[in-house]
Amino acid sequence: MLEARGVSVRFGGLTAVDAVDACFAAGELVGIIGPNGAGKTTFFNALSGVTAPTSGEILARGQRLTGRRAERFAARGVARTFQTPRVFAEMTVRDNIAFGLRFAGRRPRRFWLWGEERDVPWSLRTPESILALIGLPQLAALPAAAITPSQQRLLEIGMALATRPRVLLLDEVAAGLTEAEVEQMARLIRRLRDELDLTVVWIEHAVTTLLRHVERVIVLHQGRKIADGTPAEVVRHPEVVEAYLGDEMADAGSGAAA
Amino acid sequence: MTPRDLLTRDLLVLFGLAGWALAVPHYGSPFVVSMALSCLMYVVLSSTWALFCGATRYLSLATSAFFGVGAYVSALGLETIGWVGSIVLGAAVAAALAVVMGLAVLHLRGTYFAMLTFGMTELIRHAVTYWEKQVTGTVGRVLTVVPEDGVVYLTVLALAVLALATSILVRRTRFGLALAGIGADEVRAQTLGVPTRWVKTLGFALTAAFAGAVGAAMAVRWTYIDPVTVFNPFIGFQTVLIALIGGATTLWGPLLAAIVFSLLAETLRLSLPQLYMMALGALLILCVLYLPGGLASLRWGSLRGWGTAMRTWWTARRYEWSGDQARDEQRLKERRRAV
Amino acid sequence: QGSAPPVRIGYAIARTGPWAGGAQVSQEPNYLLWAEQVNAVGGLDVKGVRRPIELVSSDDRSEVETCVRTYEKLMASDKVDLVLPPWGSNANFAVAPLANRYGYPFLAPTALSRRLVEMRLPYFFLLLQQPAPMTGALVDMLKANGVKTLAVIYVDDLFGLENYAALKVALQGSGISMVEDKSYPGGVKDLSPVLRSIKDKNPDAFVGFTYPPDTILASKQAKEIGFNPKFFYASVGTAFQLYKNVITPAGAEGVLGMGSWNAKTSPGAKAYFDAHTKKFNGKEPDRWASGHCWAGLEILSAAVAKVGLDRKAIRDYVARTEHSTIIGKVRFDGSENVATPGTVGQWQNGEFEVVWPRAVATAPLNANKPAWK
Amino acid sequence: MMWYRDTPFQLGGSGRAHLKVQGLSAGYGAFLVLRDLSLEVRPGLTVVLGPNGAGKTTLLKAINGLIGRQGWITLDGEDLPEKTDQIVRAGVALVAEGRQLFPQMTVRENLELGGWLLGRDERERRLAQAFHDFPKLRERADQLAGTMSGGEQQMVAVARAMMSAPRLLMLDEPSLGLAPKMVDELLTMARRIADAGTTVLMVEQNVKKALAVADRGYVLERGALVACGPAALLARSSVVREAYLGAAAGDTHSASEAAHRAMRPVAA
Amino acid sequence: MSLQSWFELLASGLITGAIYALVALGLNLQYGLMRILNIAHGEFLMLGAYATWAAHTGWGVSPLLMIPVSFVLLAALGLLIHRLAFQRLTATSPNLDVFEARGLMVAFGLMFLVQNFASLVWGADLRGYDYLTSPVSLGGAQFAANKLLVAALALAIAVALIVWLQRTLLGKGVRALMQSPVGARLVGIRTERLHPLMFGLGLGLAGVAGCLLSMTYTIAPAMGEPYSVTALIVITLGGFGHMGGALAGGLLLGVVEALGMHFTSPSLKSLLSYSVFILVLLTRPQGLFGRALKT
Ligand SMILES: Nc1ncnc2c1ncn2[C@@H]1O[C@H](COP(=O)(O)OP(=O)(O)OP(=O)(O)O)[C@@H](O)[C@H]1O
Ligand SMILES: Nc1ncnc2c1ncn2[C@@H]1O[C@H](COP(=O)(O)OP(=O)(O)OP(=O)(O)O)[C@@H](O)[C@H]1O
Ligand SMILES: [Mg+2]
Ligand SMILES: [Mg+2]
Repeated sequence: MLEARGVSVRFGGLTAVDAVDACFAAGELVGIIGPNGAGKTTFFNALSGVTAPTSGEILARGQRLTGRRAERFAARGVARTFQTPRVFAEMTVRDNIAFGLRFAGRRPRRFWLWGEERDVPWSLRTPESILALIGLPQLAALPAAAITPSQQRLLEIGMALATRPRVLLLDEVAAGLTEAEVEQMARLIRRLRDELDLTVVWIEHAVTTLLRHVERVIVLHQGRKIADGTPAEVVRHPEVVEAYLGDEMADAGSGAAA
Repeated sequence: MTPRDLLTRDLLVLFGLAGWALAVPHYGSPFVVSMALSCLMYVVLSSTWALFCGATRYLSLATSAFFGVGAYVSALGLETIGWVGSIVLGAAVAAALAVVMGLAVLHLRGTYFAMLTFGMTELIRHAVTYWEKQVTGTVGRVLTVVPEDGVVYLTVLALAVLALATSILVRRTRFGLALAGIGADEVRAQTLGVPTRWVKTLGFALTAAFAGAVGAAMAVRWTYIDPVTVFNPFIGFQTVLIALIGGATTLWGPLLAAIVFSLLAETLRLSLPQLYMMALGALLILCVLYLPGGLASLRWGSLRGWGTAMRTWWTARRYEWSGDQARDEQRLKERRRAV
Repeated sequence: QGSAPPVRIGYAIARTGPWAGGAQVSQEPNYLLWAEQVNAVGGLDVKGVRRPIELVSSDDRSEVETCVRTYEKLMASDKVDLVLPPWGSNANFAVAPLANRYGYPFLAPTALSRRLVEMRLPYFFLLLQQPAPMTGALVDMLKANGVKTLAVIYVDDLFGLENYAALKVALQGSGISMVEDKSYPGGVKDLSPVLRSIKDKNPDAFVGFTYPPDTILASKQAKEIGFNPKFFYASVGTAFQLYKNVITPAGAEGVLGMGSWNAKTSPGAKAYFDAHTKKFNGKEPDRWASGHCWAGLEILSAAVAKVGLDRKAIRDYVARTEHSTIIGKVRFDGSENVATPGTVGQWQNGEFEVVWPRAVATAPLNANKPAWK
Repeated sequence: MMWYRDTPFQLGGSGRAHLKVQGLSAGYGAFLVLRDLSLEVRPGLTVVLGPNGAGKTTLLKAINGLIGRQGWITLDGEDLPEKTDQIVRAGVALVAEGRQLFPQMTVRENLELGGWLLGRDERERRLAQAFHDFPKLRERADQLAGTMSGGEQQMVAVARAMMSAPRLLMLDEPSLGLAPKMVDELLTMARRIADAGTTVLMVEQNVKKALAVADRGYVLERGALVACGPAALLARSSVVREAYLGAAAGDTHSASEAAHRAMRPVAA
Repeated sequence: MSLQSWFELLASGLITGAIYALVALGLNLQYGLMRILNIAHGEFLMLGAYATWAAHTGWGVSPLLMIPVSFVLLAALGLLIHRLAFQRLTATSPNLDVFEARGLMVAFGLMFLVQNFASLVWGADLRGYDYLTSPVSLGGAQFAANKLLVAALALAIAVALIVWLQRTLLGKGVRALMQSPVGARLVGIRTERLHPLMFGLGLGLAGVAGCLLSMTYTIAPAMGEPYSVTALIVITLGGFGHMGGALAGGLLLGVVEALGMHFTSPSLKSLLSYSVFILVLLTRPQGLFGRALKT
């Protein structure tokens, strides 16, 4: 579905992402974890075309997209959310979603014409159905600036879904939620993946919950991929424990492994 | 109102206005016509400016460059390619210039973009001056064969109608939405599938084409054109000003402001000129401060709002000046201390 | 007396914006003074009937478009009896065809371009001497005083270019060689690099086709770098009172410029000069276009007195008659004033004297400019 | 890499600040989020818990003067001024929601500005201290704050608030976006700040960890306090456990619902 | 070309450049730091020039004495304008972009107001006076005394500003204030004080520039626009908000123009300086001395 081959991103002397290989298969739910500044967001930026990688290649559904602009990624079905919500503050919540819908699934090269046909899941047809899906229908008419950051993160998911993606990249969508709410968010994400047949890549620091729900975890550390495997494998990975987890999963680790 | 109703309304308003403007030469004096003409010129310039710059928040100061280029095309080509030909060519050359300019500068935002467009306008002006001097040995051009005044008026009117119709339509298309998205958050819009570079360049070229066409049409009224006059940055500034005063994100705002501006200017200009310009300045400031959404956002409610605000302000001042406020605060403090 | 309807005379002129500086020195004060003087004697003589003058005026904001619009209003809607011209070549270019179409005689005092003459508009008359006679007189004078070398700078617009071209023509066969010619853009803030390189060439004469701010800048910077040729000529602005104020009378001594008259030229000129200075609290008219402006008003008065307010008749009168004015004889060939010869002026003891040609000179030429002070 | 050093923070004004809030109402425009709220922040570390949209952020903003308020707030018996800059001068610092960094200024400049009220020398000293406490920030001192990663920005925000050496430090979800290890370290740090004499008021979603380090806690829901008490007690109370700790989560998402089900008052 | 003429050329370029820098400093405070694109900058400069001219020709006050006086006058005017217009504008603008656009409009309004006020009071005629125009020899070349004074003061003011802004946090505080008003309040900045102060200072500097320029150039109510434009170019070249950048940018522009005028034609001067400007902006949008900004 989406593949990164030896992707590196450098800012001046700093290598934020260092030759990372990753492949996300159709229908997978993959978690990405790593310490602060490990390069997770930057990796997402590269995967979604927001930042051009310094080296390496990115392929979406078999097509080489390296160096293309972000809208090509969107057109190939890669959608993402932003860690610091970037909603259209002055538009209403509904219009934020309607925006993505109007550009969804059309290829920029045929900007004025109809794009490729696709059978769109019923729940992604209208802004209302998407709002219902993410559970924000009661806020539809508010300007996006007036809702709390956590609600904006939900809205970000809605906007991403509006582009009718194949791959959904989620960057800390559950930040600032209580544990129970994180759990709910995780269920929502799984539901989305199952119902819409998506590939989901999910960055989150709420490891306990994350590891319970994902099928595979990639661990980044100082830009490098230090582990890639099932949650059970990863929590036992000594380098991961050293760099990231600390004693976080000391008790839960066995639970996840089980 | 549903979007369809709104569209109908907008089109009706447009037809109404166009019909009225069309009738002006038949009952108005030549002076009214010429006033309407310069009003229409700013309608075209500022509503197309708002179409692109208002939506995307790219503050372009290049309007006068396009205007001037159009004027020069008309001055050079009027005799060979005719009236319609020079208008079309003026639009085309301006649009082409905008594409080149856009590819160079549209990756920069905000201040830098504004400064660059301004700088490029000046550069073009000086380049034209130099070129004229080197090639033709003089700087200005005299337009001798000119069409009838009526023709100029009708042409600019047609351009105005076209400009407004374009605005009405663009606002309803994905193109317009894309422009608005770019204005709100360019990268976000991109990740939602908007081919931003195309949209921006196209929008910029569209604006430029209109400005070029207007420049081509207006040149003939001035008989003699030289770079200083037709590339006058104030044409660009005034355009921006009118659009912003009217409300750069609104459809009818620029039109409204252009009309208000022309009328006001004409009526006040005849009395004390300096005072008139000062009044204009003061009005501009008041307008920005108390009507930030532009003239188009003026409602009865806002008038009432000002009234209430003024009253509350006055009550607060009275409360403050009478010493009641200080007393009350003191009393409150003492009560709290007692608790 | 009071029953006579007023003669309505309209004009638009720059009171605000960049043109205002020139317009408020050379042009509008004259209109106001004229109307006041005429009304003081009972009004304008219209074929023997005195009718008061009513000026219908407004600001053109230094914009061509506004100017055109206002004249359309004056001539087409207000149907004023007469119009007076706006300030500057650009505005006159735009308005002249219009005046022609509506049949208003137009006596422009501050428009200067061959192209205006070449447009052959029957109702349009230019009072100022054209570049050719002006530069002709200059070269004549320089030649007569043994000048061998000359350097010129000129502003990059129609005014500068036409004068420069005329100068080149005038220099042909005069035996004077042009050692340096540089053009510069208007509004320049530093001319010293140019002046220094001219200084190095050490020409006998310096000629600048410059506008007032640049004239003053060039003078100040010439003083600054110690560039003091025998003949220092700068066109527009030297004839202004401002020049004397800024450079000081001692500093201005010997500077040449475009000037065509002063209070000594004729008794009428003296009367005009005094009336002007009195009305505007010591503000003097400039010694170049102000005179032409006043002369235009004189011609207009005479025409109206003779033929009334029939504008066609006025035009014919203006075109066919040789007028005598404060600046001397004025006669038109087409649009051009061919009677007034090209002149050169010079600052001498705090007065701007006409020094060339000798026939109209108010003082002899001082052929050795003293050092800048 | 170590994220912090073991040396204690040196903070000014170890007056053991005591904040009292009585009858506080605040909101946005006509919409009141908090109504007639009373609480007390004693020296030590106090944590405020509550679901999304409960009004926690609103509470901190109201105390800090970022939004208008009604009611009495006293700090050590003295009225807290109404304007933010005066409040800051009075020794209250807030790490706000959304961080409110200066994105186009470097990390160093951000920190320097945190010491706006200090003299030059004092500022230099504290800057050195902040870099000492957050070595990562020293390493990135000249990076623009806006380009730091989410977690790094959070560190900058906390460090900036510390620069002013407040008497009362308020933290709005300081652990937002921090890796688990960082969260632990940050909370430990908050604890040590409190121990060093600065009163700390903290809003946290990491309920378990927060309660583990806090002295006292409040639970806020829909603009009203529904529970309060020593942290240890709160952590054990079934209300909080069910609502926030996902113990027997079920469909219960608020403490009041849980309390309803439990039908048992929380020890205060 | 001899060494001597090189020296003359460079020196005259540097002097003009210093004048450019002087003109730009005030605007750099307002636009570079505060994002108020004060297009009326040149108009305030004109006010300073007129005040000096009026005082000198009317009452014989020395223009030197008018330097501090016009600073104080204009700074006070700045505080007043800020109180009347920009205070409300800062309070009501939702974000920086909007603030900038609205500020621009207010500045246009001010431009109309001030320019026509001057033309109402003093008339539209060109004005000027003679002060310190006698040439001074410097290393074999001659320069007008007043220009040297202007250049020296420009340098002194620029250096003073650089040092002052460096040593205090004020400059950073203003920038911070514009980037995040809430953040600025959170660190204890008295936004309602700092903002007017900087604005007033900017106008005061415009006043000083006007005062000094009136010694060298003629003045007129419409003289402001070219100065505003020059100032904008200089601060863009130098990097917004960098006082050192403005100084360097001004000097660079002056030298480029002087060399350009000498080696090509003076007519190409504007073409040249705009080309430099555009080139710099395209290759280094943050200005020669600004710092790169990536998001
Ligand atoms: N534009 C930039 N310029 C310079 N450095 C940058 C830039 N963007 C990111 N970085 C640096 O690159 C590193 C990786 O950042 P990134 O945002 O990818 O981290 P992250 O893994 O998402 O961290 P977090 O969990 O805190 O969000 C960080 O150290 C950050 O400071
Ligand atoms: N600027 C605003 N304008 C209007 N209403 C607002 C605004 N900000 C917040 N609210 C509303 O106020 C209520 C309380 O918000 P607040 O931010 O205080 O919640 P919170 O407890 O901090 O939530 P979270 O855990 O998501 O940060 C919410 O219902 C929210 O919708
Ligand atoms: Mg991140
Ligand atoms: Mg909150």
